[in-house]
Amino acid sequence: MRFGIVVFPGSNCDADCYHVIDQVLGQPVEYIWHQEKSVRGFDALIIPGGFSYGDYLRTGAIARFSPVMQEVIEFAHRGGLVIGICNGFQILLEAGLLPGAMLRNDSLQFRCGPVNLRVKTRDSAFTRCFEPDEVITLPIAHGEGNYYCDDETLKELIEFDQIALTYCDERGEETPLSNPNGSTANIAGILNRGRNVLGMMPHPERMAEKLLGGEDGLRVFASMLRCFEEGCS
Amino acid sequence: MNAGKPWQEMGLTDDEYRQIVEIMGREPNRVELGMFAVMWSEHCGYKSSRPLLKYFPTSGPRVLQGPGENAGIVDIGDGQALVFKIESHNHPSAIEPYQGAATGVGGIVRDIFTMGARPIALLNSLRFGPLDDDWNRYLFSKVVAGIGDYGNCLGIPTVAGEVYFHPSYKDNPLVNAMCVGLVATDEIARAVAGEVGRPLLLVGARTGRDGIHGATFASEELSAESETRRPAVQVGDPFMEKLLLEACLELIKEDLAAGMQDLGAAGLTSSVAESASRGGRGAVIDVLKVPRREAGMTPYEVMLSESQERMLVVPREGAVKRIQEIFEKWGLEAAVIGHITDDGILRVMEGEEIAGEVPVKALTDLCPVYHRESSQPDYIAEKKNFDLSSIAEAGDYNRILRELLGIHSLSSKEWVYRQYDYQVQTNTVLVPGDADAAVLRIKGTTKGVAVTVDCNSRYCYLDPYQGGMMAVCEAARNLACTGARPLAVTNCLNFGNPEKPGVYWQMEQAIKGMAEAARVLNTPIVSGNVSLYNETRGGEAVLPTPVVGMVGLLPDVTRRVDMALKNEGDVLILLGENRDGIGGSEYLALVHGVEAGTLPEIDPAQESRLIELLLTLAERGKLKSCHDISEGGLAFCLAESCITGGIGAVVDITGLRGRLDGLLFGEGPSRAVASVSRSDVDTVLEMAEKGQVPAVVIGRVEGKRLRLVYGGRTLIDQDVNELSAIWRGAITWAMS
Amino acid sequence: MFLGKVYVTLKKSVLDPQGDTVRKSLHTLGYTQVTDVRIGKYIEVGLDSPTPEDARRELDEMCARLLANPVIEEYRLEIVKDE
Amino acid sequence: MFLGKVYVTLKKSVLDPQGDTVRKSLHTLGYTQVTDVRIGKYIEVGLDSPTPEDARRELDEMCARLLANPVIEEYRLEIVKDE
Ligand SMILES: Nc1ncnc2c1ncn2[C@@H]1O[C@H](COP(=O)(O)OP(=O)(O)O)[C@@H](O)[C@H]1O
Ligand SMILES: [Mg+2]
Repeated sequence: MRFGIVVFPGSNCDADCYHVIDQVLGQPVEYIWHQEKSVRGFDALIIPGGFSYGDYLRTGAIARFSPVMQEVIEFAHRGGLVIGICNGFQILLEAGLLPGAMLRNDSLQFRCGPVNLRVKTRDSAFTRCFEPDEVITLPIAHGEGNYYCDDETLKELIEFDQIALTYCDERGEETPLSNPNGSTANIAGILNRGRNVLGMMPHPERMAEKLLGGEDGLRVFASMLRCFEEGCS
Repeated sequence: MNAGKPWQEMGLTDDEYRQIVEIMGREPNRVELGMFAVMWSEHCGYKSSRPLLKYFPTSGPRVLQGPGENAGIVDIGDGQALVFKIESHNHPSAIEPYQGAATGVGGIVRDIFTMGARPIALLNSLRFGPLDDDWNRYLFSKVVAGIGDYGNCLGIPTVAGEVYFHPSYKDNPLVNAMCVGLVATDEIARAVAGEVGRPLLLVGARTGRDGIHGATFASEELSAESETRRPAVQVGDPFMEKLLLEACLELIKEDLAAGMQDLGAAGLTSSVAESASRGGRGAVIDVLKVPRREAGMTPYEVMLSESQERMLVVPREGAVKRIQEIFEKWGLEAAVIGHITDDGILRVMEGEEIAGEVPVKALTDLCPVYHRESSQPDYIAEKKNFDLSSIAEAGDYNRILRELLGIHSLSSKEWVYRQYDYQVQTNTVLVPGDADAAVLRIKGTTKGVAVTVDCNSRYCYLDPYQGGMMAVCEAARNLACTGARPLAVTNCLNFGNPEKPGVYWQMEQAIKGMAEAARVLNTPIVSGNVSLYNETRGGEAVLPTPVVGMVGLLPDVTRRVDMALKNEGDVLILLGENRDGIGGSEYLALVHGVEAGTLPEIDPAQESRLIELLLTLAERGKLKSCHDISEGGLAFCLAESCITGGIGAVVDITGLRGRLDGLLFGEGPSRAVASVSRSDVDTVLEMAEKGQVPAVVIGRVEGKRLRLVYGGRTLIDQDVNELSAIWRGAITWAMS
Repeated sequence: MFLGKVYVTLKKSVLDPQGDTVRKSLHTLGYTQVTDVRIGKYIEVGLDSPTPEDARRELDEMCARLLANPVIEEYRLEIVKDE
Repeated sequence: MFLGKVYVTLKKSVLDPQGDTVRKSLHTLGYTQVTDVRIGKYIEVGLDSPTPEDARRELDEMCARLLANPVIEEYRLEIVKDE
């Protein structure tokens, strides 16, 4: 399965994702520079974390105008697998591939550290290696991860089972205290209606090796691989 | 003011001005004078500290680069090396804490990638006045945010640091940032001027009026006046820095640059002079070719601007085109602003006009050096003679431990490091809070690197020689506790006004102490920075604060050791000779309100034996956890290991000699507490004996409470969760 | 030459954590007369457009495309002559 | 009830990396008529002050103390009646 990692000026988790796909998952992977005008030949695209364009103006706002993003959008519309992590999630929101927007963390501070997450649906290319409602641990590292959408949108997200991950406590309860950034409905990750695009604030690539504290994150990428091998759309 | 003596306003003395006139053979013009003023400032010229820095041991089998370059370099085998340095940004942070701290990080990162290394870790050492004051809280929160935002944006993990609060730092916080980079030994880039005729390329941000005279500013005491005449504050642009970083590393990978020099203090003046002086060459530059941010800038302003995120590149023969391509790819502008000449003169042109002409060597090598007067300040004897036996020993030890856990200098720094991305680059194996040092793996090898910064400034105040030794020993011990062999040191000497004999004496003593410890521990000092004139408005010097940054190496990173107690039944062993060490302790300050006393003796040879033992134990996988004893003493050390492990311990210290408060809270050096599995106890004790390190079993891991017993009497009995809440919550609570 | 001034504010329905925090700290400082604080962006754009009408139309387009995010923000703009 | 409007801008001599980056990206989007972009804050403060003069004086003080950073920023304010 061929992975492509989109690199913007200011991306800084690109190499981390590359390492996981290449060294841990053992799949072919290549960087895609933001000026590229084609994403042909890739089976899945990763929009990595970082600070594209310094996060100036609004996170993800400038990156989404990069030439490659038009290709990413078309790739997604054709059903290709796209995962946006942290800044990648923010870019997908700005690009309109996912609904909603990101606000500053309610603490007004950058937050780095492990969080508990509840896997809300297994029905996606990114979560099939998890148990239903399993509680997993992944790290976050962001200043603007306070997901916002209006009530209408939230209703639809729920109705169409698009909420992939929520912040929760150790027992899986989505409490205010376990919400690190003020996110609407404790949302940490959402899917598009077609279920082939995932945006998530936590960093799965940082929890993909035992040496670094766990492998819950690897299962996100493993899910994508399984989906590909089993011939999902 | 000094209309007739403009040099005074620029921070030069009459005598220095006379020397300049002599060198020049004429009166310098304003541009020339400005260039001398910044290059001969304390900050750039090290005129007070140079005679003392020569005490430092700087070489060793692993040292590839000692002091003198942008950063020091040590070999870590397999064709790899670590490049590292620490630097202060104290004065800018006092004026504008967010930008001051952010640009401090930017500056140190440029020092590292200028040498061809990819930055892999950031550290910081911070000092503020107490948090019960609004202004101190403001400074603290803005500095932390500035450090975090800059490093986070660059994608360099901030993995370790230290924060202390003391009234002496009230008007003059200390903000020291350290960066560690990884480089292939055959890709190390050193600044060489290149041949005559080679163009000089200026890359990165446009030049504005920011920070003009920042270097001289950093060399003065802060006063109400300096606040008004301060230079326009530098604003950091981490995004620009990230582009520069990636572009410059590409240049070096393709071997396109003969020399690279970042623009730091003293801006273009310093970087051009340094690039030219290395080859014994000269340079000519045209200020009109320097891309500007503001209209109407004079040659003086262009030459002295300290706008951030700029880099000077001397290309290899025929490489200009490829270099331009790379910069273009990263969206950066590169302007040819001049070229290397053979006449040893730095010639500043404004178009056709000569704006200034100065011999390069005069700027870089002829800065006067001052052997300042040194004398032991009066307070030293008085504090040392403080009679510790006059202090009542009895006390409510439960309460004392709880109060110590809540002291902001000692409590958890999670409020700080949760604002730092400490995991980006996916190498951080031990994250902040896990252990005495942070540990990073090196991808593609089995190796690990440990990093730490340390300085107990109260110790340095009471006895700067001992304090200097202690800073080096503690840093080395912190590395060894994780299983890493200490390799080499960088340091940032934060002191008051060196023209005061007492301050100079503090610095001299601290340096000698650091040098001695570094020699015994075989950890040469390969880079550093000096920040003087750190004083309160009232003219009181800050506590002497020689911050030590150290790097260490683990051959097998899977053998790293953290400080959390692990399993019920594991045995606790106190390693190192027990000494009471109340003098200068936190306990003394907290309970008795006294910062005084004779410090516990420190012996680097003894420290070295402890370190060797810890390394052997770690390598053989005998340590389940290890934590050194420092501020707060044995009781505090145990509490931290219980808290991080989420498990209790039962400890009996009946066998130890000394007064009880000293046993619990004394800060005698060269000690650590390890937990080992029961089956390993005998082996560990044997190995300790062989290593000539005293070792005693003091207890075991058990339950949910920390209990300390002496002669059948329970001194401390506390619920670990409650201790945890105090320790973890203290700073957060103060900041909300 | 024209100067465009853009005021970007969060929609009323969107929570403004920054504004709330500032309001609280103003109260702490004793400014209890403060009932509400909302924090937005103020963007100045220098425009080399032929007429003020052109400048306005172009700037409006920039706002809609880049300067504001319609999911959470509203904007308002002004054009003044700049010398 | 009054509404205070505060415009906080970076001093002219202070680098505005955000504005520069936005200007470049507007150029990339084809808006080459953009000569300059500066990004500041726009703050709305609801004030329960007796008179507009009071409101102005109080708000001015808040700006100097908290809302603007005098080291790098300047501010300007307006008071309007709010219903
Ligand atoms: N300014 C800071 N930046 C990052 N990490 C910090 C900072 N201050 C403290 N830490 C981290 O918090 C932990 C405890 O720090 P400290 O109490 O100074 O440790 P020690 O006494 O063992 O040197 C360490 O992991 C340290 O690296
Ligand atoms: Mg320690």
